[in-house]
Amino acid sequence: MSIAVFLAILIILAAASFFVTAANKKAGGFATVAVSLFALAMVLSMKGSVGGEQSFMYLGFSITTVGWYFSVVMLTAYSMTSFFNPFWMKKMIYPAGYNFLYLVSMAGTIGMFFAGDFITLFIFWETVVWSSAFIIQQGKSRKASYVYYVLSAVGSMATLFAIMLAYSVSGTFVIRDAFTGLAGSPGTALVVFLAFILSGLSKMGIFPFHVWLPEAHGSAPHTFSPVLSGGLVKMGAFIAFLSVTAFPAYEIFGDMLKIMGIPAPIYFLMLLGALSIIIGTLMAIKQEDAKRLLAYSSVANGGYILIGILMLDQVGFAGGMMHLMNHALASAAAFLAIAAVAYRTGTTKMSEMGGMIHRMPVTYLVYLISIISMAGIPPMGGFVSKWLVFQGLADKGLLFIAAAAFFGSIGSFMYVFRPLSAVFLGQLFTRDKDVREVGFFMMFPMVVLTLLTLAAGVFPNIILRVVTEIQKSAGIEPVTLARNTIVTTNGFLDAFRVFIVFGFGFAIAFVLFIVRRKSRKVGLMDTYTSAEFIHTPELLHYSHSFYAPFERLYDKAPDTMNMYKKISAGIAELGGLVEAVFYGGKPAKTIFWIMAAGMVFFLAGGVFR
Amino acid sequence: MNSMNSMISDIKAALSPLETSEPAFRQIAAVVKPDGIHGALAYLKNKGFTQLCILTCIDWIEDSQFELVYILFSWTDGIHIQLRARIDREKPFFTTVTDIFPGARYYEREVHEFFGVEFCGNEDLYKPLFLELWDDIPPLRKDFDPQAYSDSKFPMRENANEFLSMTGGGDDE
Amino acid sequence: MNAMNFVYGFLVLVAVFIFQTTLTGINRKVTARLQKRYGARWYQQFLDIFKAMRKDSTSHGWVFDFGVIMALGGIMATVIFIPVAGFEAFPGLDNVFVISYLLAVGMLGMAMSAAGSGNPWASIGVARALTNMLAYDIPLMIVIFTMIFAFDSASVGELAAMQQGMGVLGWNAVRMPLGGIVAVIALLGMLGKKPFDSFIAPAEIASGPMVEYGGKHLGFMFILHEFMTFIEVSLILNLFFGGGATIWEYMLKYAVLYTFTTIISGVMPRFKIDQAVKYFYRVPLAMAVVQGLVVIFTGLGVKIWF
Amino acid sequence: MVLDEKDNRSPWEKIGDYFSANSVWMKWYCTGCGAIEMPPTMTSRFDMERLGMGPMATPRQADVLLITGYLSTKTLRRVIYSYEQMNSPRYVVGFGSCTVNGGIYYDSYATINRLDMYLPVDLYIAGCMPRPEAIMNGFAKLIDMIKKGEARGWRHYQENYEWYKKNQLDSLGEVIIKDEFHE
Repeated sequence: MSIAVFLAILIILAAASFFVTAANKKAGGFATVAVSLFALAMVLSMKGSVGGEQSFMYLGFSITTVGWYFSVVMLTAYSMTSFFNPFWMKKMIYPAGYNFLYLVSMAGTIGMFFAGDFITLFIFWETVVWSSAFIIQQGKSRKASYVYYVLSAVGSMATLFAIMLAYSVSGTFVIRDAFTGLAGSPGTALVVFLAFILSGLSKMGIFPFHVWLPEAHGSAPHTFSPVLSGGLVKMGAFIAFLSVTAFPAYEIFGDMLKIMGIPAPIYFLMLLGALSIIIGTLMAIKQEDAKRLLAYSSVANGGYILIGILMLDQVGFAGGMMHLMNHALASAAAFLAIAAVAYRTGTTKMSEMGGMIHRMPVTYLVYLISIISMAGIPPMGGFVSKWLVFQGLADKGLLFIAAAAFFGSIGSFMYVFRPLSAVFLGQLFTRDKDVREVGFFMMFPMVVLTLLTLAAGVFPNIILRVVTEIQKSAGIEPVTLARNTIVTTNGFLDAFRVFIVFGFGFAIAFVLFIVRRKSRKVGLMDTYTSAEFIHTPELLHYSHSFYAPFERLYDKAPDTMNMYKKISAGIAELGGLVEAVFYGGKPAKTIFWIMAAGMVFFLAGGVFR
Repeated sequence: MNSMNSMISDIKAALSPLETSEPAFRQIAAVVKPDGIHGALAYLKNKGFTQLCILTCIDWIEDSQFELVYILFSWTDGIHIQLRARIDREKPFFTTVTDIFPGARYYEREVHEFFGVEFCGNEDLYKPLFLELWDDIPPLRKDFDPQAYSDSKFPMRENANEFLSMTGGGDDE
Repeated sequence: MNAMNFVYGFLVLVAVFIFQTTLTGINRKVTARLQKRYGARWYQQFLDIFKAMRKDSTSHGWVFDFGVIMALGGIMATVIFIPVAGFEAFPGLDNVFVISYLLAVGMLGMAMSAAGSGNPWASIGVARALTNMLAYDIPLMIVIFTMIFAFDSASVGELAAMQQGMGVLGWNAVRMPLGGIVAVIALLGMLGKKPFDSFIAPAEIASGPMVEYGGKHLGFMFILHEFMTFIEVSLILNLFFGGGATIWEYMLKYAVLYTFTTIISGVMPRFKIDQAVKYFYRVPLAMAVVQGLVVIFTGLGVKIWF
Repeated sequence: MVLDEKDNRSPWEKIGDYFSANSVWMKWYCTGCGAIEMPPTMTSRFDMERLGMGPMATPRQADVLLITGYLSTKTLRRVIYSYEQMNSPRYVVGFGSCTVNGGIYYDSYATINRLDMYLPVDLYIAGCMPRPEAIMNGFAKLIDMIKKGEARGWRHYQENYEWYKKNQLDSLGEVIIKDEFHE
């Protein structure tokens, strides 16, 4: 089936789901499950037809390994999250619209990843931005949707500008040709490169565009946050990938100033990635809302992905590409777990919950494994990809970026542990005594994602084999893979053996534990309280400002959102001034100024031609 | 000593106490009528006695009276003032001073718990403060017999030989 | 990978336990002598552990037990990966990042179990421990990163072997003097020794994460602590002090390094946790960055060395 | 409890008791003035660590509950709560004459007179207050008793739980109560 037909079918199905939902909400939710699973199956089956070029009217498609890989990541997030849709329909304002846009944005991402030229890319990009913006505003606040849309628009306009500029030089819209045509004029190439990657940065939430993530992730409907974090953020990674591979950045900037062997513009972008790791980590540590916390963690992880992809080498690049998959799996699972808790308790504020492990053990395990992966601890997938990024950085000696990467890695222990401790561990609140585990249908996607995360950690080569194909297609040396082993210049990693030895240690500990006498079970409230009698579990639960002494060290730091607010206030003031001077209530005055401005432009054009 | 003398004369003029004395260095004691306590406390707080160090009570069982003692301290002058007032022991009711010194809330509860004086207007008065599950007359009243209470509640050790076994445990169950 | 590897791994665990527990006992004596006391018997630590294992215990639910098992399991797996004087039970798995992140499994398990007890003091202790980790790890990782860049290897065993043969002058602590100082300070933080022991502060937060442990759970925590100490000291020993060519040299150096940290901590007061963070991000971090820049840009100490 | 009870411990229990005897961790319940005698016992002059003893932070970790002085009814409730949080085998040492027979507070309305009515005391150290020498002597005795399996107070408590509970309720009304500061 050609891509165009496939997309057309998806859009028709999306429209169908609109009507199904209008008739029966729950059935509409199940329709999204069926459609997204169908899309996933279709894309998985497309692996064989890699390399094909297709076109349909003005749209051009090319099936590449990287597009396939990204689509699989995206559709995994979409299809797994869709299992939650049927149960959340009654909480939506416009359920029919939600389902329709959910599927349209999904179709848009597929179209974008398989785009063969810039026009196609841009059209589908905008489809996704628009449809997701309308979904986000169905959540808690509309403001979040504005922030998301404005920052996306900044990126989109920059991309459009870059595409047009590239077209004006090389005369084609086909992605690879348009960029390689720029090789002759490095000045233009730099502008195109920076403008093009801007949309990627804004989508991935790289500093200083990270402000939309906590707003959008935090207030989007609980069923859309996993897609946003696990899927849509990765569109930015795709743009970053195009910027360094289709756009041969290393070759075009080869003559520029180099820092540790990296051309200055790329090094600058890496520094932005490093900054977002640090800022994402620090901000995540002090969040009180679980979803905002995970959103900031996406900022930090976006930094790893960007750094990895920009390195464009044998090891670090593979790490970045693999981290994309691992983060999508782990982050979607973590968001789903939080959504499951919110489904039962109705809140995502960490200080309003506690001890959910005693009521929702499966959700707890899902969350645990996903955060182990996010923090980069073996034997989960996140460890392998972070390991590759570290090895790549160590190979190149990028000290400051590595320092940020280490900071983000250790800092992530802090922030991922916080929801674990505050939501799942600790005292069970009186209000939540009767909470039950979510049903099988909601548990299923979480468990699948968890198993995939574990599989990515134990058999990383399954994913890395695809990554090597991408590396080959991008013209760089692929990472060396032996059976179960990843080999780099600085040493090798056998994830399977690490897992086995971990299991060995665990087995010894387990045997040692069970041979000793069984322990006496006591209640959660029967804890050491300096022998004082406490009867209220809420008072015995430590969750609010968890890292208070650490947060105090940087609570005076400037906030990026405030900076944007100041700028917007300044622009509003300027607009007021312009209005007062040029409009003033009399249309004639306005027309006069427009004509005057036009005259000036014409004259100037005549003079400077 | 000038500040002390002027303070005493001020107090005499303003509060017209029944009696004043200087029990110790930089301490003034003034006995006032029970209905004068409120005015006296407000007056003294204005004069800089911002801290209520303690509110306590003495059981004058022969006179059938309770004596309430308010001790105030001035951080500007470094002077303690005791305000004393006697109320009827049979009808131990008094008004709260929490409107002047909010911290008196706990002192009044303590006095209520140990002497049975009721302070009208204190909302928390009947919550237990120190004594948990107390089941007798207030323990610091002179007519309370601690020995009898102790004997009835807490068993004594009866014979000295038992102690020699050094193992304790309930031999006498 | 065959059965012999697992047998070796098990023997390593037993040997490490005996060695480290004895050394801990001796170090208790050293601390006592610093305080002009006679001190406990040298085998006191064994008695304490076996006593704890013998007692009954209380459990606060399955995560309380599971966390303890996961912690000890993760830590024991890490011990097996540590190369000791060229010997590894599972050859080739001694990557620095694997060891330092596998160590985190143990810590996560312990934190999970502690917070699962429902005691707020445990959570406070865990919060402090994680903050402490963020403080000491960054300077240390920068120095280790520099070392990996300079020597083109991330294998602890290889890095240790490279330092041997030149005597004291071959040690990375001498080649990179600032890095060596950072490593020793970070070791104090890793071991939770004074002045960086605010997360177990017994009188203040009732021993923090350990607050609810008793009986076999506490015994597990003690065993875990012995293994963790071994991993941390061994890591620094292998990376900065040349490991050991023979097992005896290794043990001797290990004992000296560990006793040195004990002596330092014996005369130190305690930092508050935010003071610890500030300290690590001022002095050791600056030293680590300077060391890193020197090695990366000039090669002084690594490429240029005799 | 009787001293000449036959020693019917299994070999495993004997080994266990050997460990318990040589590693005695204490939880001091600093109820009264006696706590001030502990620091000299612990520090360099008397150094109780050489007997394998040491202070512990919480009752869960400790083997010995040390009641250092008089017990008001209010503290007795907390002491019983702490004791029940400890893991067996657990021992109680009464410290000073107040725990033996009420001491100078024999007629107080607020303090109890005999600790062994409420908790199974394995050993009393008499004195008001006992000096560190006496404390060391008492600890040596306790260690000896544990080694010989004579410190069986915790078992006694389990077996005669109703008796202890009745005494506790008679004197205290209720052990676990609600108070205003924590609700």
